[in-house]
Amino acid sequence: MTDTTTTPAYSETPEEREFELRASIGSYWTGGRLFIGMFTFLLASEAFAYFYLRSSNSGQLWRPRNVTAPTGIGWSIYAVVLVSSVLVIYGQWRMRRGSVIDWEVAGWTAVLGGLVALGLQIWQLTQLPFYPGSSGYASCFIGWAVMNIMMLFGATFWIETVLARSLRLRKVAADDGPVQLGGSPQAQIFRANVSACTYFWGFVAVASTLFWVMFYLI
Amino acid sequence: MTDTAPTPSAHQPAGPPSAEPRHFWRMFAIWIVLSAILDPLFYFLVGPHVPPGTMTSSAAENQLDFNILFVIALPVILAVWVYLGYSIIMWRASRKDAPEPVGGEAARTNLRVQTAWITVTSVIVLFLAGFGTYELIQNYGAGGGQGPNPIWKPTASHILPVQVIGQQWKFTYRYPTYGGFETQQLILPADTTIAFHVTSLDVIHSFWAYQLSIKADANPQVDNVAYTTTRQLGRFTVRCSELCGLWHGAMYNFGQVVPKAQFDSWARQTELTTAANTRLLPPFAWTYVPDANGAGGGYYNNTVDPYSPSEVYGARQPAS
Amino acid sequence: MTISAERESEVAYPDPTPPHAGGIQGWTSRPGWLSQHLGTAIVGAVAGYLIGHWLGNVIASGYNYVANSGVNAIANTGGLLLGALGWLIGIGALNYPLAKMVGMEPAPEQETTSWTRYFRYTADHKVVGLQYVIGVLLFLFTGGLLAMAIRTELLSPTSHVFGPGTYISIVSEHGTMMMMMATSAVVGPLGNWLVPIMIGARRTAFPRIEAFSFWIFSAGYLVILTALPYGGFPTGWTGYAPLQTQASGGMMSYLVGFALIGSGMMAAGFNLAVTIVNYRAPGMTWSRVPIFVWSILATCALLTLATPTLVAAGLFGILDHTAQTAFYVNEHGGSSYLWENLFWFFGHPEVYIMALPGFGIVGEILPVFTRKPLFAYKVAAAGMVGVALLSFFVWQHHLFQSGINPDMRPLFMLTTELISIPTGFIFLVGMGTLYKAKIRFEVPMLFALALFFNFLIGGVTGVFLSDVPVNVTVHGGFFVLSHFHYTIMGGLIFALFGGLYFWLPKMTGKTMNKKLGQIHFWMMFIFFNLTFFPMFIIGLLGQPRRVFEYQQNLQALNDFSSVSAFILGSSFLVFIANFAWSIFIKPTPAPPNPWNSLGLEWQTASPVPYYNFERIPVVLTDPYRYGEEGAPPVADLGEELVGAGAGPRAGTSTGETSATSAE
Amino acid sequence: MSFGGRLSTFLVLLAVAVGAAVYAVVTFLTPNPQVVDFTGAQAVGAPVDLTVQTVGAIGFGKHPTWVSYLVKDPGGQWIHSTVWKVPAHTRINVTVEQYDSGSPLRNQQWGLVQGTTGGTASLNGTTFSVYNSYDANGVGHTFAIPTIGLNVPLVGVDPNATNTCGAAPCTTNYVHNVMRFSFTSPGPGEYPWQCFVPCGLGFLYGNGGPMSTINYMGGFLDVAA
Repeated sequence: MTDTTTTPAYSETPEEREFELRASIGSYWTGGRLFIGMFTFLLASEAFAYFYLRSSNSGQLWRPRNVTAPTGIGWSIYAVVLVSSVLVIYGQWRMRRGSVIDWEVAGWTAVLGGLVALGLQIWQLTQLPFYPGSSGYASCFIGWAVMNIMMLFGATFWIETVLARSLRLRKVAADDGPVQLGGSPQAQIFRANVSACTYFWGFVAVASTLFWVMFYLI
Repeated sequence: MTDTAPTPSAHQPAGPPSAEPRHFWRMFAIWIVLSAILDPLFYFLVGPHVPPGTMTSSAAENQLDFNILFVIALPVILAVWVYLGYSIIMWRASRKDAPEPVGGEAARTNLRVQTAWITVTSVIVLFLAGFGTYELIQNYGAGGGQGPNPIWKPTASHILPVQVIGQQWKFTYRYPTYGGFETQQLILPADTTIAFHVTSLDVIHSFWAYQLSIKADANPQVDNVAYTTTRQLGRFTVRCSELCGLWHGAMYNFGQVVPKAQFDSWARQTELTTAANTRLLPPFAWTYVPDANGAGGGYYNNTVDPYSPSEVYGARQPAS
Repeated sequence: MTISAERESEVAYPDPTPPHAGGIQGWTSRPGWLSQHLGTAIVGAVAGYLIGHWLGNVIASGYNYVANSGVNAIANTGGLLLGALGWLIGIGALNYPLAKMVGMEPAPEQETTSWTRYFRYTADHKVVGLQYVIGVLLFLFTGGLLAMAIRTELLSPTSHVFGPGTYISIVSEHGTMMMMMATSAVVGPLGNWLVPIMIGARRTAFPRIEAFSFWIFSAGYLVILTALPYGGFPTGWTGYAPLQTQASGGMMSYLVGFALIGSGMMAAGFNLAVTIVNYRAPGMTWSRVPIFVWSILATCALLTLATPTLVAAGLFGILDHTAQTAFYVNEHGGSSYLWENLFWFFGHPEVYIMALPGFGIVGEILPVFTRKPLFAYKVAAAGMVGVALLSFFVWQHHLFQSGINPDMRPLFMLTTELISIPTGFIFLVGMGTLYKAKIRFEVPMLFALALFFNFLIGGVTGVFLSDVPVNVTVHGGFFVLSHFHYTIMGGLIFALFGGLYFWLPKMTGKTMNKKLGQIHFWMMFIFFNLTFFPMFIIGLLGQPRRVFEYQQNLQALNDFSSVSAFILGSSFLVFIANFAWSIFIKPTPAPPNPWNSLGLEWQTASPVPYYNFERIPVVLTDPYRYGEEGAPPVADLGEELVGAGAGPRAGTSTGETSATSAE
Repeated sequence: MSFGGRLSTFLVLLAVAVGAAVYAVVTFLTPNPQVVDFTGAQAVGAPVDLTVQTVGAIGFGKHPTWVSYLVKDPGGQWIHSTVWKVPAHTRINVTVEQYDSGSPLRNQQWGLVQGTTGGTASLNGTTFSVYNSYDANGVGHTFAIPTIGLNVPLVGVDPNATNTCGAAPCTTNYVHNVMRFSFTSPGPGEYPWQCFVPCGLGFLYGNGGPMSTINYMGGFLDVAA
């Protein structure tokens, strides 16, 4: 019943190291896009529910009296998410041009924005002017709110981990320049991660826009 | 792994090419003989007894459809079976005269075989899809539920509408042309085109009149229409074929196709005997919304403003 | 990939640090009884369940309908969700995500040979694969026992062993468990274990996501089991709403369980898809990728893209039960068709999630035991991709009689029948490979051939089902039941067992007993057909699915089917005995390449080292060059040319037959 | 680990698995209600008296808030069971003490008395053949055996009465209706009976919970030869 451990019989040639590095960067690239694909299908299901119930309008109860979820909170959530996304994308653009600190500030602001949006979204659920089962719109809205919480949580968590790692990497790779710009394997993988994360925030902005239109405008 | 592993001896004395049996033609011969025997056997001996029989137009057409499909499918199955059987017998490693298999490009691809395979399967499949569509349309939906807006409607001048109401766990039937009486028996006239309007008062059921070859899901608030024309007299079974809860398995009853005159007298008599109850029933409608209390069963909080179904339906509103 | 086939001269590179953990403070899990393992996971699950249940009761304390019904779906859901969360915390799945928030990276996992690694959250895909083997078999046998219960009840048309409620619960539980299991049956055990090795990778892209997929899969197993103490659920595995919304008790186990399993499916598919795309060894071009990897890639595409729809549908169901939304309730602005559409939009790709890996396994087994190259490899790969694509466009064939727009029916009849063209490619491949072959009837080969027999029946009856006029009679009856058992059990499960007999020697280093394997096969094959073939007739004669009462005149057929089912069930006892005896109790060491295969997975050392390959192999050719003179070995492993000339004829050119042959 | 160790480990695991399966079957899969036997209580061919009560909330057991049937066994004890064994082809005289309040029917069709001897039933001594469920207190339950076409609406009591019965078994001191009817038992077999009133309060369409669980609002008439 004793645990026996041995040193890993593992070694790498420089070529293999290069291979692993490329595979790793590629994985972030593929994984980031596949993740967006998964979320697309998740949200598409919500959109399908919305349009399906809207068109079938069972019992004339799609949206009686045209009730709308609290618009003030809704517009605020959308604005905060949009600003955060733009900041993340702009931050990455600045980072590529060498302004690491811009990226970090933009990123941490986006984390804050994500948290605020999350809080608003949860608060909005307590302020609904309708009963959840009162109409198709009401049901769909709650479905969207839950998915939005999942999506915002994911996006905020991701950008936070990237920023946290950047702080920690700062000490490690100093001689190579800031990790956001350096050529070390860690830096390259790090940037792949940032890139995937930025893409996801762009996706969040697009999705938020679509659902904002669906729930507050039309 | 002792007796069956390939022998490493590489130099098989390859026989003259003519000694190699013509495997393809052999298989083809076996296949064509089997198909030529079994297909007619099925079509003429089994075919006429294939469910759902010939009690209605949809049943007869669907039986024909099944038989055509089977006659096409059987040779396909036989082809694969003959091939598998032949290979297993002829090309087993334990056979003494088995030559070493040859690898290389020739064993990897064969454009002719691949093209032929894809062509044949595509032709079969497209034919079947076309044939199925033809049967579906010329048979007015083949007895399946067409939803509230059927697009293939029978052209008969007289169509008897029968409403089928599913509820947990019993089908009941309303005859709108006879004052809208409701009954637990499904009696139908012979040689008449019938439009089943299937709906539900609660969960999804499926109205399956087996011998009539009618199947239509009963959805709440949906009028699902299916057509058929009765041809023969007799009893038939009605079962629920969509899981609907505890007594799903007990949700069946038997109906009957009777001569027109007999049906008419039965319907008029039942209309009279159930008149007291018919007055209490909601006016005939294609779908029903049971009153607010019953609809939600107390599950949804009906008192919370601004929601109450009664605002939309009116209290105890039965029809839509 | 730029590594050339020419290697640098072999130099020892003593640096043991993996590439991307350099220097940062790492998070690592340490072995030992005080660390995290199955035991702490159980503790976490129990604690999470209790907390969640208590919390749910607090939240719902003021709800009228809860007081009325005496059933609190919120407490059930809370308990199950937090229970699953506790399970994940307990096993250590959340350690890294939390460490990540403060910027830590995972330190390289310490290699361990201790048996305790099978009870831990581990980044070793081989360990995860074997965990999946046990998990999937446990899942399968639990569902199988429930099938025995179903057949017991159906021995008599009118008198009952179980009550109708219990019977429907058993049916629902059986269907749900089997479907959950089947989605991961091959991807989990064989996909995780084999794919990295088959593509010459030393690791998977996201090893912790991979481990997460297993542990959430096992949480799903536990959650779906809780349906029984909760009183079961009456909806079958399809969970049709609004019956779903009406049901209580075990319904939440179904919804939460499917959401968990769905997350696991997405995680597993995500990791493997990314691995296949990025970690293929140098030289492993798309035309050299083993067919099994193709099948897993197609499956992973479906897993990652179709499953989110299931999760969304389940989320709506959970909301209907807890927040009292009305997604599926027509009277409140929802629609009963919404669930049917969402569920089958996932459900039909899921069917191919279950079929494709089976084709892949068979595609690997056939060349080895025919000593011939895989016939029409490109057609096979194209067929798998084609099936995956088309499977998104067929879902409404489950709704032919439901009252959908009638003009949809010819369209979906067409797409459904079209999908049989790429599905048929597997027969082209199989039959072409058998042509003038030299067939060795080892146990895996028997299972592979059985797949062709069974799947042919399953596939052809699928064409019947897709034909709307015939569908009127066979929809919702035993005919369709038999059809999908022929495809899933006759296809996937046969392939799974074939794959286990084939690869377990490599995976465990132990040899399965051949005699017992043959007994298992013949029992399973014969009685599988005797069990399910009569059901086609039973279905045509008018027996709907999921009924506890049926016509008197069908008793003989049903009894025949039941008795066959009992023997079919007992065939798995033979497997269990064989598995336990040969792998665990009295292991016989297996040779490194007992079947004399050319596949890359057989060329690495046995037992497979922690990092799979001492050097990342350089792939030289595809692994099917049997019977070819002068064929190169599948890969340059950087040590020696292993596997050269495993084909019998190749001996003449290399002067030596495979040294790894068991003879 | 030694051979013996591995063998015994396997056997222990196997025993645990078998034990778990047996436990699950015994605990969760076969909780069939107790069968109340009326076959031996009287002379062959003599009518069988079946007395049942319906109560709005059973008050005990796993689901105390659920509506349920109780049956008086031949010894005069109230038993919580819905599986009743009666002789075949025999007149069954049913007395229902109805303690539950009512509501409109989902389908008024079930206000029709069907399949009883004479096609009627009596409410507190008054014979009727159709009951309007929109009247007065509505219908509390129906006693229906669909496969033999039997259906009797059980009229609900006044929900505002001061002496409504809260927990089973109820005594006649509480507000109640007495329904009487007779029917002839069919040939041997198990005949499911159920209720067609959405009385599973708190469940969608009122048909979940007690309506979907044996031993509450549904059961079997177990007809012996």
